[in-house]
Amino acid sequence: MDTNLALVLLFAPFLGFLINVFFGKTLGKSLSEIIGTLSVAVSFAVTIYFFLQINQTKQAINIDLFDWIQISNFKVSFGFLLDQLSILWLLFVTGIGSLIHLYSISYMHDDEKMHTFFAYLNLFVFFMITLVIGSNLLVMFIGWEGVGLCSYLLIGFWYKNQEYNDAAKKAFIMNRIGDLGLLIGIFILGHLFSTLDYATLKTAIAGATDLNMYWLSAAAFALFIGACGKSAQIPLYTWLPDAMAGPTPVSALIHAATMVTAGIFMITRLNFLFDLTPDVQSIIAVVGAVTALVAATIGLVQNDIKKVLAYSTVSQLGLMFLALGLGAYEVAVFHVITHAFFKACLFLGSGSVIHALHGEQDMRKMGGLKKAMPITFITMLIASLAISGVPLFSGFFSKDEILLVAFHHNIPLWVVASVASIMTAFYMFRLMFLTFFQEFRGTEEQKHHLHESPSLITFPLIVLAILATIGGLISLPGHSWLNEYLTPILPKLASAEHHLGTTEYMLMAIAVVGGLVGIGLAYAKYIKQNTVPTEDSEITGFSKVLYNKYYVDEIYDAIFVKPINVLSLFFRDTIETALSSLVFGLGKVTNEISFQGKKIQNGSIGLYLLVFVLGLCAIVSYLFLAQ
Amino acid sequence: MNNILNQIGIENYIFLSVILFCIGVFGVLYRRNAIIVFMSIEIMLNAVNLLFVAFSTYHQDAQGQVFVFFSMAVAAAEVAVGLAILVSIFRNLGSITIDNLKNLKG
Amino acid sequence: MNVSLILIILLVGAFATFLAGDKLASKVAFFFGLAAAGCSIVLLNHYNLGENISFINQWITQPNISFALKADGLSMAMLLLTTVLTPIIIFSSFGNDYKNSKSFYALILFMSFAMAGTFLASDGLLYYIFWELSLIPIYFIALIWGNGDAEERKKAVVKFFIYTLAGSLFMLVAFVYMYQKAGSFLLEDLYKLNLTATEQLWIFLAFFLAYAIKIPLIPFHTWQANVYQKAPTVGTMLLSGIMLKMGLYSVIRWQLPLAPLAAKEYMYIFIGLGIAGVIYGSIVALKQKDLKKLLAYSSLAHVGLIAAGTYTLTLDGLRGAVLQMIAHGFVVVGLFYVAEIIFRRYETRAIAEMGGIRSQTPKFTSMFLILVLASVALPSTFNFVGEFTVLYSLSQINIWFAILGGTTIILGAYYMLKMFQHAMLGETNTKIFADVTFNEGATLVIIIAVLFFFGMYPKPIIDLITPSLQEILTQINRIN
Amino acid sequence: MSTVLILFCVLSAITLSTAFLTIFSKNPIHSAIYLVICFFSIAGHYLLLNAQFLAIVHIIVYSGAIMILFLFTIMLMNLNEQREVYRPRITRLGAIVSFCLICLVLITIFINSKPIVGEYTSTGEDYQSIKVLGKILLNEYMVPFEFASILLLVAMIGTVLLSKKEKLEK
Repeated sequence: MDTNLALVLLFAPFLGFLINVFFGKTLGKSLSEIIGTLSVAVSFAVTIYFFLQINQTKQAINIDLFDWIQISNFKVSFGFLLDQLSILWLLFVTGIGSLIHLYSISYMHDDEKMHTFFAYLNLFVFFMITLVIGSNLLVMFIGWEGVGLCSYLLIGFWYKNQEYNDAAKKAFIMNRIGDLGLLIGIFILGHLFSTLDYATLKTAIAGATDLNMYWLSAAAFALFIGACGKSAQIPLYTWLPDAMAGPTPVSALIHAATMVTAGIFMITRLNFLFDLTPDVQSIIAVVGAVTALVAATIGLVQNDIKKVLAYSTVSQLGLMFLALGLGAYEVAVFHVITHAFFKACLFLGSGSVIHALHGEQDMRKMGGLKKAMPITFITMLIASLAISGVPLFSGFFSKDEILLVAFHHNIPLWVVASVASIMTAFYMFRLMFLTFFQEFRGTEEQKHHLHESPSLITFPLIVLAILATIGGLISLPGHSWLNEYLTPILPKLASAEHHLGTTEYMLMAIAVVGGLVGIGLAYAKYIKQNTVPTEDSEITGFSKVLYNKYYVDEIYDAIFVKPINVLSLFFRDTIETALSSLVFGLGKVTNEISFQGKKIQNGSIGLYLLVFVLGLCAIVSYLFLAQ
Repeated sequence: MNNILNQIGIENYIFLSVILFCIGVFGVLYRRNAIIVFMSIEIMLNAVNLLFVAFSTYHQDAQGQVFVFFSMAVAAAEVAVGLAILVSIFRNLGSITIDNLKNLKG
Repeated sequence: MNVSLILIILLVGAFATFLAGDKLASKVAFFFGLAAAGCSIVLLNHYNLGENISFINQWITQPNISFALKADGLSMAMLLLTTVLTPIIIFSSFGNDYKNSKSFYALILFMSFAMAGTFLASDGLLYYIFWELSLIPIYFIALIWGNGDAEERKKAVVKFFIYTLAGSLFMLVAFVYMYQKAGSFLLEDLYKLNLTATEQLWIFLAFFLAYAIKIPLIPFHTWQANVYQKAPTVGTMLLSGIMLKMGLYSVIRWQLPLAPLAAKEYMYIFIGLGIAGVIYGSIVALKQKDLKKLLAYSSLAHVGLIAAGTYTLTLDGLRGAVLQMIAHGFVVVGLFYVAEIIFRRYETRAIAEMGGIRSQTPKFTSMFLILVLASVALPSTFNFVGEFTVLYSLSQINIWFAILGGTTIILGAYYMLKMFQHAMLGETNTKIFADVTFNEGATLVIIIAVLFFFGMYPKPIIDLITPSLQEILTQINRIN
Repeated sequence: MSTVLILFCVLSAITLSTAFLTIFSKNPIHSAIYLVICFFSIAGHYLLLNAQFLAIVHIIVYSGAIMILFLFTIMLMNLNEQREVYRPRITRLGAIVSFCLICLVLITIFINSKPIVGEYTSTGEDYQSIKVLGKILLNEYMVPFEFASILLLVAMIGTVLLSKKEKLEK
C-alpha cells in the first residue's frame, strides 16, 4: 500500500510530464494545464496522507525497488525513504508546486508552448520528489542533476533569445561544478563506509570506533561544495541572478522555494556526518554569513525587480547556511519553510506586476501600482514584512532564531547576519516603495492597461501571503512543534540549548529595531525624498561596484572562462597541428630515408654486381667460417 | 690404371679454378664493356666446369662430366641469347657500356 | 549452436549483399544484421543457461594456430554491442543514396564480421587477423564514400590506415615472441607463461602502441578527428561506436592479463594518460567549428576516461569501463546520426551555419537534447552508470584522479551544451528544417530507449560481465 | 716433378695469364683471341684428366661456336677499337678489392675445410670414355638430355626474334 502510494506520489508528475510531452499539442491548452496542475496536486494529496500517517506512527517508511548500480564493495539500490524530513520537504515542494502550477495557468496562458512549459514543470516536480525521497545519496543524485536539468530547460524556456540560453547554460555548468564535489563526497563516503544509504550510513558512523577524521572532513567539504552549487553560495552563486531569465513562476518555484534549498536538505539529511566535522561546519557558517552579506549589498542597488528578489534569495540562503554551519539544522529548515512561503509570494507578486506591465521588469519604470493592483500590493507587503523580520510574521521567528543561534556561537557572525537582515529590510521596502507608491513612471499606454491580475494569479498569492503570516506558528520560541517533529532526524537540537532570557529578548528587540530601521531608511529615501534610482550610466562610486555585482562575473570570466577558451584555441591550433605534423613527420622521415635509399639503386649494373659479390663473400664466409 | 691426381693433387685444381673464377669475377666488376663482361662470365663458368671434371676424376664417377656437358649446353644457349640481347641493345642505344643500362633504376 | 554462427551469418550476409545488387543491398544487409542480432540474443540466452557456446578447432598445425572463439560474459557483451549496433547503423543509412551501394553495405557487414571476430577470438593470431581485417572495410568506406575534398580525404584516411597498421605490427611482434615461448597462440597457454618483468614491460608496450592508436589515447589521436569528419556517417558510427571499443576491450582481454606486472608497475602513468586525454579532449572540443569534429574530440575525452578505468586494475574500473564502452557506443552512434540528420537537410556540418532549428522541429530537438545529456552522463542514463563506476574506481586509486577525471562532468557539459545552444536554439532559422522521418525517429528512439533502460536497470549487463571480469582479475593478480 | 705436374703447371700458367689478358686487353678482338687460347688450355686440362669427350666438346662448343659468335658480334658492332668510357678510380678500386676479397675468402674456406689430400684411389673402371658417357647420357639422363635440346631450340628461336630488326618502332 505504502509502496504503491509512494509510487503514485513520485510518478504522478512524471505521468503529467509524459502526457504533456507526447499529447500536449493534441490535448489543447486548457486540458494540458489541468493535467499538469492535477498531477502535482495528486502528489500533494498523497503527501498529506503520508504526513498524517507519520505524525501518528512516527515510523519512517523505507521502500527498496531494485538494485541499481553495483560497486565492488557495495550495492546501490533504487529505493525511497519517507521520513519526517522528506515528508516535510515534500509538503512544501508539492504544495507550493501546486499553487505555482495554478498560477502558471493564467500567467503563461498566451505562450504558444504552454504544454512544454507544464511538461517541464512536472518533470521538475518529479525530479525534486526523487531528490527528496531517495533513500541513498545516489538516488538523491538523480534528482539533484534532474532538477538542474529542468532548471536549465526552464531558464532557457524562451530559447530564441541566446542570452537566456547563456544563462541556462551557466546555471547548468555551475551546478555541475557543485555536482562534481557532491560526487567526490559520495566516493569518499563509499570508501569509508561501503554504503550510500542514509540509514546504514548513520549507523555506520555512529558505530565506528576509529573514524578517519581527515577523510571524513574531506567528504563533508566535498558535499558542501555540492550544496554550494545547488544552493547558490559563494563562490558558485552567480548563476542564480542570471537564472531570472526564466519565466517568473519558474523563478518562484525553482529558484526561490524548492530547488535551491536542496543543498540545505542534503546537509540536514547528513547532519550526523557534518556534526562530526567542526572544521567544515565553521567553513559553512562563514560562507553562509559572507554570502548573506555580499548578496544583500548587491541587492541594495539592483533595479530589476526580479534581480532584487534573486539576490535576496541568495542572501536568505546564506542565512540558512549560517544556521547549518552552527549545527542548528532545525532552524535552517524552519527558515527554508518560511522563506519558501514569503519568497514564492514575492516572486509571484512580482510576476503579477510584470504581467500587468507587459514584461517590464525595471523598477524605475514602475510606481504607483498600489491602487491598480490592490491584492498584489497587500500580499507582497505581507511577504515583505515577513522577510524583513517584522514581529508576528513568519520571517520574524525563523530569522530571529538564526540570529540567536549565531549570537550564542559567534558574535562576529551575528553582527554580519544582523547587518544583512537590516539590508534585507531596506532593499525589500525599496522594492515596495518604488513599485507601488508614488506616481507611475511608465508609458501612457502601459498606464492605460494597468489592471489587477486574474483570480488564478491572485489566489496563490493570497494563500501564500496567509502562509507567510502564520507560518511562524510551527516553531514558536519556547514551544516548537517543528523541533519535536524533527527529533528522529535531528537528535541534538542546537536551538534548544538556550532558553528565553533577557539576552534573548534583547536580541529580538535589536533585530526588530534593525528591521524597522531598514524600512525607515527606505521610507526616508524613496517616499520622503522621492528618489528614483539613476540611469545605469550615471551610477558612480561604490554603488557602481555594487550595481555591477562586484564584477564577480567579469572576474570569473577572466579567471576561468577566457583561459579555457584561449587554451582551447591553443590546443586546437597549435598542439593539434604539432602532434599531427609529428605523425606526418614520421612519415616524411620514412619517405626521405627511402628517397635517399633509392639513390643506391641507381640502375648501375656495376654497382649491383659489386654489392652482389660482397654479399656473396659475406654469405659464404658466414656459412663456412663462422663456426 | 693410376689416378692422374696422384701426380697433380686435387688441391692444385681447386686453387686453379678458384683463381680462374676470381679472375672472372674481377673482369665482371672491372670492365664496362658488356662483351668483355660476358667473356668474364664464360671464364667463371669454365672455372666451375674444370672443378667438376677434376672431382669427377677424384670420385671416379661420370656424373660430374655429365653435368659439365649440360652446363655447356646451357652456356651455349645463354651466350646465344645474351649476345642477341646485346646486339639489340647496341642497335637501340649505340653503345654497350653497361653504365648506360640504367633502366633497372626504380 | 555456438558463436561461430554469428560470424558465418555476417560473412554470408556480406556476400549475399554484394550479390543482391544495388537496389536490394540495403535491405539484405539490414536483414542479415538483424539476423545476427537475433542470433546473438538467442546465444546469450544459451550462455545464461550455462551452455558452452565456445568454438575451438585446430586451424593450422604448423605454426600452432587454432580457430578458437571463446564466448564469456565480456565477449558476449561486446558481441551484442556489435550485432545490435550494426542493424541500427545500417537502418540509419536508409535515407541516403550511395553509389555502388552493394559494395558499401557488403563492406559494413564485413566489418561487423571482423569486429565480432575480434571480440570473440581467443587465439592470438586469429585475433590479430580479425583485428587487421576490420581495418580494410573502413578504409574503403571512408575513402570511397567519404565527404569533402578527395585529396584531403585520401590523406586523412591513408594516415589512419598506416598509423593503426603500424601500431598493430608491434602487437604481432609481441605475439610471435610469446609464441616462441609458449608454442601456442591460445590465450590460456599464453596466460601460463612465466614472463619476467622486463619481458612483460616490452610486451605491454607493444600492445599499448597498438591499442593507444586504436582507442585512441593522446598523443596518438591525431588521425581521429579528421577521419571522423571525412568518413561517411555510417563509417564514423562504425569507427566510434564499435571499433574504438575493440582497443579498449583488447586492453582488458589481452594487454592486462598478459603483462600484469608491467601494468601494475606503470599503472599511474597510463591512468594519467587517460585522464590527460579527458581534459585535453574536452578543452579541444570547446572550440571546434565542425559538429563531427566536436563529437570526435568528445569521444576522445570519453575513451580517455574509459581507458583510465581499465588501467586501475580494479573490478570497479574494469566493470565501469565495459559499461561505459557500451553506453558510449550507443550514445556516440546516436549523436553522429543527429549530425547526419542535420547534414541531410542543411548540407553542412559547421555549427555556425546551424541554429534556430528547435522551433521548427521540437521532436528532433528533444531527442538530440536527450543524447547530449546522456553523453554528459546525466543520472538515469546508461552513461552515468558507467561514468560513476569508473570515477569511483579512480577515486579508489587516488582521489585526485577522480577529481581530474571528473572535470569531464563540467567541461563535457560546457562544450556539449554550447554546441547544442548554437546548433539548435536561437532565432528560427530561415532555412526550412523538415521534421524527422519515421526511419530517423525510430533509430533515435531505439537508441534512447536502450540508454534509459540500462541507465535505470543495468543489472543484466553487470551480471553478464562480472564473472568474466573477475576471472581476468585473477589472471592479473596471479603470482608468477 | 713429374712431367704431368710440369704439364699442369704450364697449362695453368697459360690459362691464368690468358684469362687476365682477356680482361685487360683494350681491344675486344684481342680479348676474344686470348679467351680462345684460354679455352684451349682448359681443354688441355680436360685431356690431362683423361676426359677426352669433354675436351673435344669443349673445343667445339666454346672455341668453335661461342667464340665465333663473340667475334661476329664484336665485328657486327664494329668494336675493334677502344671505345670504353672513362672508368672512375673507385670502380677499379672496388673491383680489385672484391677480387682480393673473394680470393681470400674462397681460399680460406678451402684451407679451413681441411680436405683429405693423399692417396687417390682408382677403381680401374672405365667411367669416362665416350662409349660409357653416351650410355649414361641416353639412359640415366635421357630426360635432361632431351630438355637440353629443347633449351637450345628455344634459345635459337629467341635469338632470332631478338636480333630481328624491329620495324614497327620506326
